[in-house]
Amino acid sequence: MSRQAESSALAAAPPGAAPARWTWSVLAAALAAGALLPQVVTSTLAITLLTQAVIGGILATAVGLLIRQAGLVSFGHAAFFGLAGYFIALPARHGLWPAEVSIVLAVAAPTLLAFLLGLVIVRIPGVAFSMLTLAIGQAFHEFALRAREITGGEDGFAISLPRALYGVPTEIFQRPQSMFVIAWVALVVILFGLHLLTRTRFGRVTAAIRENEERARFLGYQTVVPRALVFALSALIGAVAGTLFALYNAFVSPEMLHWSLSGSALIMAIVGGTKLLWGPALGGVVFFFFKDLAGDLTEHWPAMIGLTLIVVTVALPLGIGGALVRLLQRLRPAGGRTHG
Amino acid sequence: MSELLGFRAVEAGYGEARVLHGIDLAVGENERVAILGRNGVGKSTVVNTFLGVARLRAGEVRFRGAPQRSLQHFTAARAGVAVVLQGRHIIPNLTVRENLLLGAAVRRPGAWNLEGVFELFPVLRERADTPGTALSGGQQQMLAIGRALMANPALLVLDEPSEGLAPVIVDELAVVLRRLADGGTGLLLIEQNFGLVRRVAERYYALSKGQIVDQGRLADLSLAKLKEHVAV
Amino acid sequence: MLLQTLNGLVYGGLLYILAVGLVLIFGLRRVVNFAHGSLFMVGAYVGYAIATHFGNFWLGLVVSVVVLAVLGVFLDAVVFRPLQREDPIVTVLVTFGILLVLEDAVRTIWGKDFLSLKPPAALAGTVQILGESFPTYRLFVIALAAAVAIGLSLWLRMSRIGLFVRASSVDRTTTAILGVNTDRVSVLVVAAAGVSGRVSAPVLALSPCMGRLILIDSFIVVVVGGLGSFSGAFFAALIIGQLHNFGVVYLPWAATMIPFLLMVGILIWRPSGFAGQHV
Amino acid sequence: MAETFAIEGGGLTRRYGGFTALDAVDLAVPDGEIRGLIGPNGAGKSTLIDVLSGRADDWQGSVRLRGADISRLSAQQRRRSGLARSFQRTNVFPELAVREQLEVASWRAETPNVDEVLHEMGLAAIAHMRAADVSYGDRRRLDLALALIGRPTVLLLDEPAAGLSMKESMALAELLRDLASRWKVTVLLVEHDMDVVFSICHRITVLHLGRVLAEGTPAEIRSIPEVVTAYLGSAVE
Amino acid sequence: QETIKIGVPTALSGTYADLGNQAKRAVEFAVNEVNAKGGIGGRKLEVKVLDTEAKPDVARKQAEKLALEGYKILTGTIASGEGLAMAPMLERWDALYVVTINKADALTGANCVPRVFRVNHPDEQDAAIVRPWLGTRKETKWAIVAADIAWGRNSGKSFAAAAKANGKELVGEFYPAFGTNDFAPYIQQVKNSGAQGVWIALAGRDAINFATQAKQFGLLDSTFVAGVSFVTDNTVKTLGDTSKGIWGIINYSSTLDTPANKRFVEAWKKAYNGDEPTNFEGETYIGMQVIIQAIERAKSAKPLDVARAMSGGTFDTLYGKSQIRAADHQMVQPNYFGYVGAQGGKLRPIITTTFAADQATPPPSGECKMPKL
Ligand SMILES: Nc1ncnc2c1ncn2[C@@H]1O[C@H](COP(=O)(O)OP(=O)(O)OP(=O)(O)O)[C@@H](O)[C@H]1O
Ligand SMILES: Nc1ncnc2c1ncn2[C@@H]1O[C@H](COP(=O)(O)OP(=O)(O)OP(=O)(O)O)[C@@H](O)[C@H]1O
Ligand SMILES: [Mg+2]
Ligand SMILES: [Mg+2]
Repeated sequence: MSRQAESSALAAAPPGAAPARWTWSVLAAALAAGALLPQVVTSTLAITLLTQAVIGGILATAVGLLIRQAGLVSFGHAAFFGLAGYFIALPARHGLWPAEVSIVLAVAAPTLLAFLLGLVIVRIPGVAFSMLTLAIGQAFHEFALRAREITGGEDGFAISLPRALYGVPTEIFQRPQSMFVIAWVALVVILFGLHLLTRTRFGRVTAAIRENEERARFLGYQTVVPRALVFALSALIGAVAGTLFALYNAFVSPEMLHWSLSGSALIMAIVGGTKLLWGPALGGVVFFFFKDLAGDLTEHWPAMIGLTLIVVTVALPLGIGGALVRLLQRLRPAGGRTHG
Repeated sequence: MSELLGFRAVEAGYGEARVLHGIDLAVGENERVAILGRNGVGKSTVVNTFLGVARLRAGEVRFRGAPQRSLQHFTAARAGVAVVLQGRHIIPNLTVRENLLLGAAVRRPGAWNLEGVFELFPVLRERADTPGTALSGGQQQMLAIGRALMANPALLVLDEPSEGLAPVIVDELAVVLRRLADGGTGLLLIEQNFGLVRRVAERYYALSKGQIVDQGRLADLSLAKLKEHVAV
Repeated sequence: MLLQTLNGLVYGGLLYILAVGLVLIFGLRRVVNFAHGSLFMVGAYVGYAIATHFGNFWLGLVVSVVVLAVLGVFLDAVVFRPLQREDPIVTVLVTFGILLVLEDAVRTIWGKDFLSLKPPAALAGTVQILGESFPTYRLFVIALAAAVAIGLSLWLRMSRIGLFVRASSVDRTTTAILGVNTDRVSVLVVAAAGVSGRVSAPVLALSPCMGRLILIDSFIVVVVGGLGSFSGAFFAALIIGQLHNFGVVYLPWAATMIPFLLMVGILIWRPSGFAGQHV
Repeated sequence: MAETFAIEGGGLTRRYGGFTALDAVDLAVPDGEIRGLIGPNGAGKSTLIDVLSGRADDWQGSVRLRGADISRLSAQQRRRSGLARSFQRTNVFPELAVREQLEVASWRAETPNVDEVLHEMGLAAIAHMRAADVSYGDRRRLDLALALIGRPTVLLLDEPAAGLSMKESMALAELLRDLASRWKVTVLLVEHDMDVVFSICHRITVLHLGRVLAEGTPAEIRSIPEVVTAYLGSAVE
Repeated sequence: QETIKIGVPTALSGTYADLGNQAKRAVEFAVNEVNAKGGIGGRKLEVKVLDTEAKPDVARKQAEKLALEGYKILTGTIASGEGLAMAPMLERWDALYVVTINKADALTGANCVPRVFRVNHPDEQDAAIVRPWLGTRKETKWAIVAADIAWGRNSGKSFAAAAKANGKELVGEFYPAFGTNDFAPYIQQVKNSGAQGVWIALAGRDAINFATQAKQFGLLDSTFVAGVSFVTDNTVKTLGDTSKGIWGIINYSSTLDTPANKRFVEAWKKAYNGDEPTNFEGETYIGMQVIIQAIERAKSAKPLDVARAMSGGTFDTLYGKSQIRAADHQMVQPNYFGYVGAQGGKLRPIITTTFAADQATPPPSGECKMPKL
């Protein structure tokens, strides 16, 4: 019960309010910080890890959005992440169309697919939904494994990208220093967009549907399409992460579609705190670095992560983000306000 | 007369919020006590407190005179206190019969058994093998009451038991509760239907904003006071 | 044909025995227990260690049952109970943490190599069925699964404790208010869940990730059967076992997809699975 | 048919397996009327409301709203045509603030009247609280408030006074009477609180074992012996 | 003096953890050996192992990390996919990768890059010896059970070709999914097919599950069973008696009769209390031999210099003298066939047929267009 009271402290900003001026300053500050970071941090290793962490953060944001806005827990978001990768890689491998087109498709196709799937599966509640997404994700994974002639099977393959994309040298997407800025901007823009979205009617209505689908219907709302849209939006964000990942690594493999990746994304989202918009992204970054550090320290990193997961979730059930917010509120009882 | 349930300076609430501010009350064997008060004053929280659902922040809760260190959900039942919860709380995937049997999970010796409950609410017998939640609202209320009776409690706590019951059934309920009390069962009744309260209870506590603002014999309750507490 | 059907029963039986534990824990704690696979794995390893050390398969079985019961009780007390009021999804994370820790522990104790355990001498041979030989141990697995299925459903339907288990699986708080010590009930259940996977060792190779590898199949069984439903899980396991076998024979290219497709189909047709009324 | 009714059900039947909860019930409520629907527990009152509001999935008969056949419309379409309902088991949005959920409800309505409803239902003081944190009685009022948003033309109310204190029940009765005249809303009221029913209903339909047992003015109903013994008991004293 | 840093991105967790562990042991053994002698030119070797979970994208990340931390000489990776993911990045990282376990032909074929060298046997080398070996067998009806992954499919294909060339009849081909738990339906079908011999291309857990279950069904006793990557030291250790009499390709065995190998096995046994090196340990050790000798020859540990020394060079390995072809960076080495039997009181793969390097190593496929270093 106590959690409910706490979580209400984290609940969304007042309804309908226009974004306050401070949110714009936060946006500007976040963008500037991202642009400056590569200037300050000179270690390529650190930047490349940061880049990958931020991409992980975007994927976690996708999963977190679905939990937060629709109450749906996806075990299959790797599907959208990986599909984006294959949408870039396969046309290049088989010489179908220019990479510029592929990149657009890589984001658009998983989104559309998710919307159509969503129309069918968002009706299915609870754990069954998770298992369905898992099944769908695994179906793609399985396909990528088996359609060896098309996809290269479990070994995956390197993506041959042209020298320039949209007139920008491809190099930009593969140098950690520049890719970090791109990924960071993407993350900030996504978070900000979602922040605005939760204040719209769409955001509020989907929250209501999440809370009580039946009553929403009896208030005159069609409840399937909005949830399918949230699912699609979440897939879109996952696909953006996948696109960035594929461009950066210039390599795809069925692992990008595997449920263990979906699982990691879910872990990141929850560790970060799904009540907060930026919680999952934070969780993504923290988890990435923690895993990296643990792997560096000991061969027993899985146990270390396992123990940490247990301790963190028992101690901070609202996630790192939730804990931070509470800390801030305690320090500044008057002004503790959070991003919706 | 020994005390079955006692509150001493109880403060309790949910999360950080405090709802009860220093409640003292006692229900003894054979006693028929009512808690009166408007919506939201904390009547159900009194129940939730001794059930360990709301958090006890200060003070003391006693069952049969024994102070309770930690209030588990099941402590009350084991002390012979059965509760009809507000909102019924019928267990969905169990049949009517199973819901009733569950009420006998901890059971004191006594007269109430399946037969007795079926006698009291014949419709439950008719529908004994349907899922409890397939009953109509009022039928579920009967089930909730029957389930509490199955324990043969020393103290029966009812949180708005008349809700959703047809008037004739409320009449019957009044008779049953009187009969119970005559048989030695203590009663703690939280009720908005003053007709029922009047027929059942002999003593009352009036609650307002989490505090007991008045108490006494029901017979002595003046109309003015009644208006004030229950806002008739 | 008959033999293939029997094989389907064996795999279905294994899945069922494993799924029972998941169903129990899901029912009682509303937790999708990722650690379940690793309990299964620990059971197999402990059984292996005892069986190879003392040369007695049955002793291994008994000891691993005890060890798992203790482990189950421990996990319930330390993890599931404190978290029972949290969002189930948070608890899932914890069970995943347990999975990682247990896998690593087993890897550290028994090494990374695969191990294999032979069936006990009495069950090591084959029996002739329709002129073909069929491993005795496999028949034993089928019998055991049937015994578990019957015993369990009788226990849950008929006994008082069974009633408590079913009740607290839908509404813990109310059940507790009625006087049932739900913690004690769940200790029992988690212990039973831990035991469930032990039998498979002579069929499957022992490796620290063996639990993970069979977990998804058993999740499918649980979901298709209708969460929290034992009879549903029983039928789902039977069907998936058969589909697995005949899929391999008649639709080899799609065999691995069949359980998933079945799940998608069933859930779209009946969102709460075969037997579930509520999710 | 000459007269058009605000809400009208014909031959409404609903079965659960072998059990007939609603057996060819005809019901017609004229515009602006407050119609009481009473009957013993399990008579089929909630079932009738479910059928009228589009909650039941498997039923026979026809439902008309101001003469238009809405039998095939979904719940949300019915609500958008002006048919609103409340629930016997409270059915609100637990994690949303009281005001917030009324606002969400208002976006689908032509006449958003959040403040009015907050005020009328006495919820203004707790407008900022999450529904999960308010008392049972408040939650019941919120449930009713959600139905009142947008000034629906027909209101189906399932025991709105249950769980309310006596004073509040009477205030609710006043409010309903008031709304019926001010908003011209037609009300079908299921209620076991006879004080409320007898004080505001123009006519009353008595349901028993899934059939209509009687229909008439409050005075008529009170004088039917079967109704008194089967249902009213001491409530007519 | 600065140490020479060797990076080992390998599987320490997951299904391939047992292989990763062997790779790690072999590298560490070689490094200790060198360091005990004072290092290479006075420079000690230093190893860092990171877990790749046998996933290509993780492998890429961990290899990058190793390279950026200065561990630019990489070896010991397990899955072919990992190798393929790392290969295109080596240039950017200024690193070098010596393949000791990946079997995909592409690494030294279509996807060859100047900084990848392979010392173990790719699929095509295994395929090359199946045909002559099969000619010596009397069984005429064969079935194939191979993992449904690139490696298994390749092996199946080349076995089918070999069978055809030898006039054998193929009565069944089965490709169970990787990670199959229950092989009973396949075993049943093999039994029904009337095969006298079965060719198995299953590895690790799959191999063990298959063998255990096949034994229970009596298949191992009634049918001649042979395979690739099936008769490994590890499978034998796990399966014990069950594996007795199974035939297969042996890429490396601790029983190899070369002076270098005898020395190696002795030292290894001393280091790892009596254990004999497994095939993967032997092969990874060979990789280390090549690395060490190349560094010595280049008098530099810079990846580019080392790579130049490797390409086309001939090295002392456990097999004897072996050359790394300049054309595709594949090492030319012998390959073996044998069966599991008791030797020296222990169950182990015993070599019966040796195929000399020229016979065992097909010429460069021509798919590799090796750019200049
Ligand atoms: N689960 C809860 N979490 C937080 N606050 C709660 C919770 N339940 C009740 N409250 C608050 O506690 C106060 C008292 O509630 P309680 O349910 O005890 O009232 P009540 O007297 O029983 O009212 P009613 O007659 O409506 O049932 C209310 O103000 C309510 O907002
Ligand atoms: N899902 C169901 N399955 C089986 N029977 C049901 C189901 N829902 C309701 N019933 C039965 O249908 C009958 C009518 O129920 P309904 O809820 O309409 O009664 P009601 O008149 O609203 O009663 P109350 O005044 O007690 O709320 C009852 O006998 C009830 O048991
Ligand atoms: Mg209350
Ligand atoms: Mg009703």
